[in-house]
Amino acid sequence: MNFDFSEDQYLLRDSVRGFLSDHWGFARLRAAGGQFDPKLWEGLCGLGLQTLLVPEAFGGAGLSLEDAVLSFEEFGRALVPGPMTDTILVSEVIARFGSDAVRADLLSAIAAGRARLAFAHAEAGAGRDPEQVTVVASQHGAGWRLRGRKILVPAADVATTLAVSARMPDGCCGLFLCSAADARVERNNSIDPDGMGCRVDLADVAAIALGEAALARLVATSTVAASAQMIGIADAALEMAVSYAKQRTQFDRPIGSFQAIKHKCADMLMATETARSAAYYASWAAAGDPGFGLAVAIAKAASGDACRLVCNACLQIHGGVGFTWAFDVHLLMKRGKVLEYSFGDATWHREKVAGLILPEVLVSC
Amino acid sequence: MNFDFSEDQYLLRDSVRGFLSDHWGFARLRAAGGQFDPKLWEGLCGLGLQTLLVPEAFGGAGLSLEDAVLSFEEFGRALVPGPMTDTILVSEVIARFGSDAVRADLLSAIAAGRARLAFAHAEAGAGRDPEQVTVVASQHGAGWRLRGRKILVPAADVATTLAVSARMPDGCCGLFLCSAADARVERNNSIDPDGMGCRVDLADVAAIALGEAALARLVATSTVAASAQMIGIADAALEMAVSYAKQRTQFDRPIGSFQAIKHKCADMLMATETARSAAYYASWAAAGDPGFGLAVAIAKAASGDACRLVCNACLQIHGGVGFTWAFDVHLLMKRGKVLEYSFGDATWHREKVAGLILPEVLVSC
Amino acid sequence: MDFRYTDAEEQFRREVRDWLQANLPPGWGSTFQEPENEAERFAFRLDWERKLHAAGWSGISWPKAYGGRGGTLVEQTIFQEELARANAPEFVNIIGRNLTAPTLMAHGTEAQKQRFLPKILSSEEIWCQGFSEPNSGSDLASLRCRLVADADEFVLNGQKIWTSFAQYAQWCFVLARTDPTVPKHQGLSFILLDMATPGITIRPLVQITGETDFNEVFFDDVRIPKANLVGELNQGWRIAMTTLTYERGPEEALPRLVRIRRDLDSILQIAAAPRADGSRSADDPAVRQKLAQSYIDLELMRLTGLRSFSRLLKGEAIGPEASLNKLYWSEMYQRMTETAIEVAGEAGPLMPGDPDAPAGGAFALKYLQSRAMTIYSGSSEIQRNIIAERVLGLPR
Amino acid sequence: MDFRYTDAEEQFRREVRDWLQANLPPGWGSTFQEPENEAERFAFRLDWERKLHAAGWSGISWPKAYGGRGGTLVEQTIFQEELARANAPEFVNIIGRNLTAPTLMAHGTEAQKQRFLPKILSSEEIWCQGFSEPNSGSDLASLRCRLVADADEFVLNGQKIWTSFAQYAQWCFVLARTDPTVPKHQGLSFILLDMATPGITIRPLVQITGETDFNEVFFDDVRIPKANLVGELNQGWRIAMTTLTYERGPEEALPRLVRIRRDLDSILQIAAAPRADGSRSADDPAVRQKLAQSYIDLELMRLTGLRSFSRLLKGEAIGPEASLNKLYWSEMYQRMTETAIEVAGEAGPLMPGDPDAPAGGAFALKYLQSRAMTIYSGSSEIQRNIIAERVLGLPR
Repeated sequence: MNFDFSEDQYLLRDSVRGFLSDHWGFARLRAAGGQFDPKLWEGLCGLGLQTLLVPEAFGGAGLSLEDAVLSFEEFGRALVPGPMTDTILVSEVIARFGSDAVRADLLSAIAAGRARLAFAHAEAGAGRDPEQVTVVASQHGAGWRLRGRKILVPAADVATTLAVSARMPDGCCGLFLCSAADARVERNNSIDPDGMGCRVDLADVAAIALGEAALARLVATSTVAASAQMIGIADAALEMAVSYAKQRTQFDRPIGSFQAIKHKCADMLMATETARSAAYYASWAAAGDPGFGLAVAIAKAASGDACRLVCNACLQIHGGVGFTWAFDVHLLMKRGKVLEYSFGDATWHREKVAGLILPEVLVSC
Repeated sequence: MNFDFSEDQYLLRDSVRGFLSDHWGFARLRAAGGQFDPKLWEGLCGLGLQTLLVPEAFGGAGLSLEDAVLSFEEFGRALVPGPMTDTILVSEVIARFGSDAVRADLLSAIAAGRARLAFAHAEAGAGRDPEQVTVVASQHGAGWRLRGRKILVPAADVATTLAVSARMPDGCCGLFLCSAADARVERNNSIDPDGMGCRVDLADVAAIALGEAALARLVATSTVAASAQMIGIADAALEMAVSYAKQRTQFDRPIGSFQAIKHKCADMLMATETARSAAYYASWAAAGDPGFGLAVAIAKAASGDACRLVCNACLQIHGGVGFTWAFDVHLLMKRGKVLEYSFGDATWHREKVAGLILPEVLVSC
Repeated sequence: MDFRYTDAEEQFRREVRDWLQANLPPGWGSTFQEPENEAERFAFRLDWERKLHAAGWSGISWPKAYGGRGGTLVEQTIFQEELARANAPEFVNIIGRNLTAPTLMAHGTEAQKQRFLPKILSSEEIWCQGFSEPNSGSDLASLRCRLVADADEFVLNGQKIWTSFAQYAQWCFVLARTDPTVPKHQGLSFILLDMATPGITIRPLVQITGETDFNEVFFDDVRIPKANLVGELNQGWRIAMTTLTYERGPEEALPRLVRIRRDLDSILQIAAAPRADGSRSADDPAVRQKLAQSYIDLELMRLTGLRSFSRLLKGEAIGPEASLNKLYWSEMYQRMTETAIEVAGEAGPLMPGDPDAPAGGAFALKYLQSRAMTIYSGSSEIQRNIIAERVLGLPR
Repeated sequence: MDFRYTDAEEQFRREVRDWLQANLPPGWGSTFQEPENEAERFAFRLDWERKLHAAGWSGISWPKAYGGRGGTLVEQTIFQEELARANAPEFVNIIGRNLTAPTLMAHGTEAQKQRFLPKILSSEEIWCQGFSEPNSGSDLASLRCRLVADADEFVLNGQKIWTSFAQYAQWCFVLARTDPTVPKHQGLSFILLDMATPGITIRPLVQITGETDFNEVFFDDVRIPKANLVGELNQGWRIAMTTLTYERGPEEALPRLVRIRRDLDSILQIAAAPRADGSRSADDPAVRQKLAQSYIDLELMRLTGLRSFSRLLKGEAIGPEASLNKLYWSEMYQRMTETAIEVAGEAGPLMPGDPDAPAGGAFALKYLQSRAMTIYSGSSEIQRNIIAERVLGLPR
């Protein structure tokens, strides 16, 4: 019984945090203006992050989602944009579900920092049900063709390969890989321009199938990564709010001495810490625990609710200046907003939880 | 455009409040120990309350639900138990839907203060859907027979006549009148013993049918009355909380000077005042406005949420003493709890609202 | 109680509606769009506002002596409801109409009323509000702008912030410190400032939406005639409270409500849009709970506003309880914009300009805009303090 | 991370489970009911507690020197989980075990430990807690009970309140004022009081549930040997903080969680009961949201408790962040009992004893009981102050 990370896991976290604090930050983020920052990518590759989940046989570190989760949290805290998260996560499903040829080809390119991957899953017509996938995969000789549109694909415009969810002729959804060069990619006008979300139009693009299980795995790990990023965002927003509340004075007192602010901050910490527990646990359960599905739904629901509460409260505590572009509050809030609604929001995941817990009882009564 | 009561309506409210403040109160309520208090009944009859909605032709005041709503609010504030609320409301459906014989018989008895009525609607097996009525009405010659069990019927053990909702052979539900003497009536062990809620067992009891529309009307007016009572309860609980917060000191200050308490009280007032608007409006709409159904659902949802919030906060503000029998907080909270779940709770009524507002849009898009 | 309108009021409503239909730009609400550029949009709205005035629709309930129509408060509300129902262009002289005018009517001299009120109505003079300062937000009374008497003038120095319309305004009402030696509420004065006076610098502030609705305004030895003082010297706090009550009360809330109702209708339509498998967000009972709650919130806002409004109609004054209106609509609207994004799902965070944005991205934008609502006109924390202390009488 | 138990731990769990199955009264959990009368129920539970002790199941992780089993913290938790899973009778010497003992282990003399700890474990001596006073609730440090030195004894005067188990207890730990001339936190001392001492009056308080779990306790010239002082004179506040940390921390929360999980299972079963038309509350997605949220709340409580617990296992101390555990479970449990009544609908307010009460009226009762949880052991307001000031470092 040990719900804590190992020394090695913390060391990795510290090196990511150290790199980001030295070479990244809100000033650099603003300077990048939503454009791909090759130095950031190279720096993260220099830490070996892109190979975290690549098996050692393919030149990777062969680690698990539990090892990666603290890095995702740091990505959230520092609002790291771009293709690193998806590259890490897609590499895992390629290793697990790809053919020998695909693995040999892509995994070594990833390990070498040459390949950048993006997961194209969200669709505009899905409403609030992320399982409403309408991109169609049709068989074409030995391969597949993809047709349809995805939205908010992170950094698809600088990715080399896209992992695309698509509906197959049997009505089920599977994961497909295609070359990013074959798709028409444009930036979405997202609430979070720094997140580099792209609209991806696929007009009979040739693709390789990784299958249904690969999609399920990638959706689950992406959901955990989104949860961890939201925890990082919430943590940063809480820190920003507490620091501002200590320094801003009104009525001749720091506003942090007013109970209304104090109690709001206490609730922010509570929400962040409890959701953090759920995100960490889900990353552990990803290694094969039968409760993984439930853990994922709980993590996403809790971290989505926490991130919303904390970001909203952070802006409120800042007052007028929090509503200005010059302060950094909105950067956190906007990234959080995209993540909150990605892969299903808290309400959607609560229904998932209900579906998983209620049948058990029905059997027993 | 006038959203205010008339001078006459306020005068009636003042006379009810005055009587209750002189001749009733938490001390008398406690002394009554959940038993019928004939003096309270007679006093309220002395004000003519039982005839409020009885047409003038039958010796009543011929007033409307709008005229009565402030009295229901006072009943809530003073936790008036017993059969007066139901007597007022059932008299209206008898006047509207009863045969000449029934009207002649019952309305004059009500006006004379001889008849006491109770509305038997709730059932234990209904779960959270109050429309799950299982009491069966079957035809028997020219009349009807009722079979089944009702719960939490207010003061059924001192009522002379019961108005019972029952399912008819065609699957629809209607309202029936039967003699209370023909039913087996025992007190429920309710969270609110002072509310005099009774279990009513009907074993082929002879009954007169008032019909489906009568039931719909009585459910609607009872829902408004429950909302108004909850507003009265919330108002009393807010007053109690504010008064305690002004007088109780901790850390050498009245606890009401702490923002945590202040803001809780502000939220209590906000919830009470906004729900009050909805309850008042529903009482006006009861006179035939096409939006009555929607107004009822909004009133019950808002007042149920408000009453819960305010009673819970009132106890919390009192701290330990609020948890003791000796303080009056729990009396308000317990009555509120029964009313909150009567005739459908806030969640159930929100779904009603959704059903009423969504079709309109669908037509227009 | 009576929620109906008189025949005369209904007739008035029809007149307004007909006039609006005849006079709004052709294609308004469908093919016609307001200019996207902020300055052009301002000019467009100002034109519209002047057109309304020319047609006699300005200051419905104001006395004729000040250029108004001499109508009733109910007519005024009907007029604003109809503007909102037609989604007519927003007013640009909001601050002049809603804040300067009632403040002057309550506290101004007859000369001030005659001088300023007609030009507010005609939008010849646009107004802005000089209250908040960088270090005086919630603690407004701590403000440091100094107003010093010098011969028959005052001299103003200092800085204001969050000044909407400052870049367009001809006039500004300013709350400034005239006596720093007394307790902070007792040394403030309320004065009217011609924005053409030398020494004023305006710097726009970019909001989190990218828009620049408000500004910082710097005063460097700005000279103001003594005649521009409203009320007595050092009585400014009481006058400012009048202004804030109008900013927070039912007259502000009721027309706003009609616009919020349009937003809710639009959310219900997003919710009712069929998805790939034919299902709709509106079929999901968990979503229905939130949509219904937004509808309930709005109805509670309307009815509670009408209760306050009925008191106004009877000639009663609205005091600190105006904070209930402001607190309620700001918080309900924030919840509603979040529900809107939830209903839209993964496409919810798309902004105006994105071809896939639901409702043209209106709600991602409105979500961001709504964040300011619980801050301006007194933060929710301040409103709760006011309600607790001044309505419920809890100790400071 | 590793959420599995070792083989030895699993073996220990099986032993506990087998023993409980063999030793709980026949029909326990089905036909066998605890006595309804409070005093009889106390006696029943005390018997059970002594039976556990006799079988060597008391003080699993305590040192053998003080009568414990010398096991690990994990074993201790497994043991308490199994007790909760079997819905075993509650302990009556909770305060002795959970508060007196860890406080004495941290601050007591060796003689005090030898004297008191074994008899706590054997339940030979039941304990109660003398902290709160009528005028010192949230502001505990303002307490007025006076403890005055007189020769080789102290003399205690004053009143305590909310004293659970006072009517059964042989001992009480008391926080009292020994120096009224210094700032309030610096003049308090922590002392152990034999409840058989002359001058003690106990008066039961009736709760809103009708139960009488707690009491007022009056002290009238009660004489206490000086040897009963814990720690130094006037150092009582620091010692009391140790006690409160144990009252709020993960060791308290984790076993409680297992009982809450049993409650949630029971609510899910009510929700799954078919109604007249065959439908179930559990089919209503709006209800499912609340049931799911209760499940999530519980899982967050478990996981966050385990994170704290892992720190304990590594030998780290739990400080003011214990308040996070207490605040979370008390508020989530209140929400859960309201969801339970909602699921039960109109029959939800029926109490134990009513033939139609869902789950025997357990939740109407638990709803009422839960109201105290955000008050005792420090109100939610106090916990939030502690979190804000002592965890986040916000200014007082």
